[in-house]
Amino acid sequence: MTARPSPATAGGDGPSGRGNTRVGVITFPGTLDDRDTQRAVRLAGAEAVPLWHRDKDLKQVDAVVLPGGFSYGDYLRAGAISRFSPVMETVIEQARAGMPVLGICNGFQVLTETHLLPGAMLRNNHLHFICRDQKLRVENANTSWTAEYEAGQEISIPLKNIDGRYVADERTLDMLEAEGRVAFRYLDTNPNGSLRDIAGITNEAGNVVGLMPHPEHAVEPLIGSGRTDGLGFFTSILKKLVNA
Amino acid sequence: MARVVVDVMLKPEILDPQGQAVQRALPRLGFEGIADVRQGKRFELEVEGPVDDAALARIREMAETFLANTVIEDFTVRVDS
Amino acid sequence: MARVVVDVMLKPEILDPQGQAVQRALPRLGFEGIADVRQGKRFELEVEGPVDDAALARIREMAETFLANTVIEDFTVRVDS
Amino acid sequence: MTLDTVKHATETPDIDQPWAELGLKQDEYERVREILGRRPTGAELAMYSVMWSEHCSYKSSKVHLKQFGEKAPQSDALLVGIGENAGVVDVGQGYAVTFKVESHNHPSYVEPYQGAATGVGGIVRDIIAMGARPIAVVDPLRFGAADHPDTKRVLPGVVSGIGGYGNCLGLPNIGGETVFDACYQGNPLVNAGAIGVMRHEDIHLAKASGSGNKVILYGARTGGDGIGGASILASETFDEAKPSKRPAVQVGDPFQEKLLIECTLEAFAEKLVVGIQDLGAAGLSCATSELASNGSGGMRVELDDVPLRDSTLSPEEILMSESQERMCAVVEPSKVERFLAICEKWDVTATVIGEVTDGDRLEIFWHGEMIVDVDPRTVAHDGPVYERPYARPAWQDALQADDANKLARPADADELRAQVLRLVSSPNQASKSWITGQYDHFVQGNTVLAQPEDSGMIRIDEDTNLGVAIATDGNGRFTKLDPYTGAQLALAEAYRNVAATGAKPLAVSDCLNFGSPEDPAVMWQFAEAIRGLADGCLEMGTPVTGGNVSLYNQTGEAAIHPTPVVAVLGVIDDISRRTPIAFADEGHLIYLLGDTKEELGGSAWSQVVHDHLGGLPPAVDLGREKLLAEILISASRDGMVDAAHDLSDGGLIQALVESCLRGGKGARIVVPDGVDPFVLLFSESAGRAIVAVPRSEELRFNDMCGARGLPTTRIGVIDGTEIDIQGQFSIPLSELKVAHEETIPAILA
Ligand SMILES: Nc1ncnc2c1ncn2[C@@H]1O[C@H](COP(=O)(O)OP(=O)(O)O)[C@@H](O)[C@H]1O
Ligand SMILES: [Mg+2]
Repeated sequence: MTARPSPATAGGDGPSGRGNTRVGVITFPGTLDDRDTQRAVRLAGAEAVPLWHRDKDLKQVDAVVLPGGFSYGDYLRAGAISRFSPVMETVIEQARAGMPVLGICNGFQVLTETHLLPGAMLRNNHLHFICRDQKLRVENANTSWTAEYEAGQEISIPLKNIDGRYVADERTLDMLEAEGRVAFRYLDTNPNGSLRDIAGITNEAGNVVGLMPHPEHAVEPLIGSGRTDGLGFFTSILKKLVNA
Repeated sequence: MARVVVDVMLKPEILDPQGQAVQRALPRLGFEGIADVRQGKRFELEVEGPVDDAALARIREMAETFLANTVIEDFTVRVDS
Repeated sequence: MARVVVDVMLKPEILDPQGQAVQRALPRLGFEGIADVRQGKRFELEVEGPVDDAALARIREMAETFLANTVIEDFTVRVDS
Repeated sequence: MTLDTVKHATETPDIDQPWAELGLKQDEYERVREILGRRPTGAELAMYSVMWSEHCSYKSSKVHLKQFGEKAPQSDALLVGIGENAGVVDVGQGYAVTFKVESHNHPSYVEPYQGAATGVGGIVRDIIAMGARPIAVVDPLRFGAADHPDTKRVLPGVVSGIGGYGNCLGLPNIGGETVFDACYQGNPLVNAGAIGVMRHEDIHLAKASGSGNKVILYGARTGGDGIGGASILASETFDEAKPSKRPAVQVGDPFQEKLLIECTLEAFAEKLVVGIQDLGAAGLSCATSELASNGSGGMRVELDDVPLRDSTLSPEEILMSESQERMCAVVEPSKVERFLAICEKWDVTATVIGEVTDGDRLEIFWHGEMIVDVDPRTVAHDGPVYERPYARPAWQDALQADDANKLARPADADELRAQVLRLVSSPNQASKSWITGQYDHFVQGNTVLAQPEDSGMIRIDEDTNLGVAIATDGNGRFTKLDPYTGAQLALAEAYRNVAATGAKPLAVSDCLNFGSPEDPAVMWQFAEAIRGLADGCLEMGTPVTGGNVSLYNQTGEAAIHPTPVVAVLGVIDDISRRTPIAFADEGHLIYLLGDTKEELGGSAWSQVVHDHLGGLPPAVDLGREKLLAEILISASRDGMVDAAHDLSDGGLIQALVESCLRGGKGARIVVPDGVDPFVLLFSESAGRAIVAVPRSEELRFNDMCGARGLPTTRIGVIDGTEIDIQGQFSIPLSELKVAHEETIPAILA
């Protein structure tokens, strides 16, 4: 009996015909979930390429993940210092050109600080760090990172943060709703006071996605929450790239 | 060396649970008569060289792009006397 | 209503990791000439009634026992003008 | 003021020195003078005073602690034993695991957040100093009464400090304890433990060898924090009235520590490090004297090269500073450049501050003048040793005679039911999820089990599924009633918790929290507890690999309950065989393993219902504990049970409630003929566990237990949505859930 799920079949040739799909995982000083994210990428059948915050070069990856953690200790504001790292210059440029970018937790905070995604993340309304399995609804299954899910599908993946309260002004929120850019919503209870129960959003083009919960911690049946609901993020990207 | 202070506060329309938690605790500690509490950040910058208009303009830019996130926060810059 | 501001800063001898992280980032963002950064908290209190000496004394006590931990922090209290 | 150089000290033998203020006793100061053949310089005095403090020298405890070595069981698993930063255990497949528990009690009372945070930081540096990557933390905690106002200040601060630091480091928190008792009022216990993993060949030791090798200080800059903390903090009772003796509290920087971990591991991976030491209590005094005395030669240090946060620090202060997040490495000259480059990559400040010499002296210079010239062994290892007097306290007999088995028991089934609800909602028995929900237990992606399971479990190899488990336990009430037995019960419980999850217990670490060693009664408790633990470890075959002693946990004359916290580390070959506590499958049979006797002394029931502490603690039978563990491990490996939960405080009913709530299923329990339901539910006899056995496995399971002589009782079945004690009462899970889960949030809200 093996504990690991077999690699998803969606792997194989990358879009550029270089063989495996290459997914970059950025490490900032203080990033914590980079190894976990690399593991999730591998389990999905792609090649994980470590990227270092000081290098502008993205090593010809097909997609990039900004993992969770406390980059620069979350000092000043979560994501505020990392946003100015050299690697982000290239990420911003490539994201605007359509490269799939996923920001998880701290990565999401970095994406809002760069304004690739609107809004901001604030201290949870109860002021505590919170770690638990969280139920979500996938609202938008057309992004680069959600294609493996059905719109309306309910999934459970771990949530762990202290600065997870999503805020934006009413106009922005209305726009996100109207354009279907709320990608994930918290179900059952809102864990942190995020406006309109928003757990994650996407940019207009659907290639840049950010969310607070951690799909990379729900990819193996024996580990963490014991669910594999998060694997779809990493297999979605393969599907999207292969079909592109 | 001159000191410049940058105060960063959440915009009034944004919920400030830290300030609220402080305010809620006050009566329990026997402090009455505080109608509202907001909690923000204070930065003390030690500036090399003269704090002239040019320097202040630079610090204002620093506050705008870095020390504060103007999506959610307001800031003020002043020379400490 | 009058506003009283309480500033709470880490004592000078105490490590301020936040201020340090900000200071180290500044040159990378192109801001030179800042010799030191300390980050602290700013509380804005809306006070009901007159802010007389008695009220200020009470707020000072509140700062001493609650808003600041005087083992590691100093504070100042002032009426906002 | 003239600089107090070695030369100056020789020329001015009669100057008054503040040895008493620094915590040295008269005879200790005389001893220093004798060792040096002159008066110490100020810098030397600083070093001796911090290194000879109770905290660093173990002067009161040494004579007893040596039993852990003398009585150590033969164990092939032990790779590095007592005396190093942390012990190291072989867990197979070429992997070694290091683990240790330490206290940060007093600082956490003064400044709960930072005290607890820096406690986590300190223990994690011990783990990296062994060459290991830290993989998890645990936090055994003790607080004053749950409803005492100060608990509301201390507990939330401690919990957010442990979470704030550990979460930011990326270390999953996989276990701990939270106990409330008025005896800890003013003396909360904040113990923090960490585990690390490495390959055998990567084990590193704290020693400076190889003349010409460079000594590199890296990490945070040195500031004025914690100066004098090490000696004054640990050698005097904390006393609010004397602000000058207030330990300076340090502020932790977990981000800096995360960088320290990554850059240290990268340097290890490139084989750049000859020896390494973390800077904890006693800072540079400790690191330089220990590195030098454990190595082959001497050491020369240029104190001017230490990067400072505060340029006004004196050399004495630099030597005593306890600034956090610093490490010291010994590196061959040809590798220094590469080492510094790795530090630069991680934005970590690193400076060569000295080198290993072929002499045998530790020489420290300031502005070109020698201010320290000592034999490092006399600083690090030849501290004073006290044979403190100890005596069984006069009150011990009366305490033991006050038999809890004679307390009034519930008159009928209704009262029994009401007491069950009181028990499971009492602060000590209530769910701790308000606390553990603030700790990241997913990070690193290898967590197999975490709270509220019996032990935390981490996968260490993705290809083979090898894993390790850890549990910590300690019962101050039992230990107060009988220190020898209490310590063994702590060992037995932690051992049982590890086995209940399917892992094989291998080794022990401990954190011994006691009152003042100057009180003969406390010293007797301490001596008895160590004797009990050492004897117990010998019998169980689990060596003590290291630990920590925290004394002076008392306010005035009142000492805390003697609280030895025992951590047991285990290994599991295949994590897919781990056993959780949850009763999740309806129809599976519930078996009670072990014997239940009428043992209520020190029990949760006696505390909750009668606010009583007296009598004798439950008897210990370590042979039985081993047998029970073997059965639990075999049953897990061979798939005979799908849930197991050890019985400890709160007895059978507490375990049933936890397993049912965790699995979301009820249980129908039949009280066996001739058994008193009250005793069955509330007794805290040791050596017991409950398991869920699928019907298809019942025969095989019974055969195994029968063949090996372990008594078992089939007590019921997993079924329905309530806990139904047949013929007595039933309580819906929904009601139990409220009782169990709402207590702690309500207290702290
Ligand atoms: N402070 C804490 N930190 C982490 N885990 C904790 C803490 N307090 C309790 N726990 C966890 O909660 C669960 C129940 O604790 P407890 O009742 O003390 O266990 P035990 O069965 O060993 O007595 C265990 O998984 C324990 O590790
Ligand atoms: Mg247990």
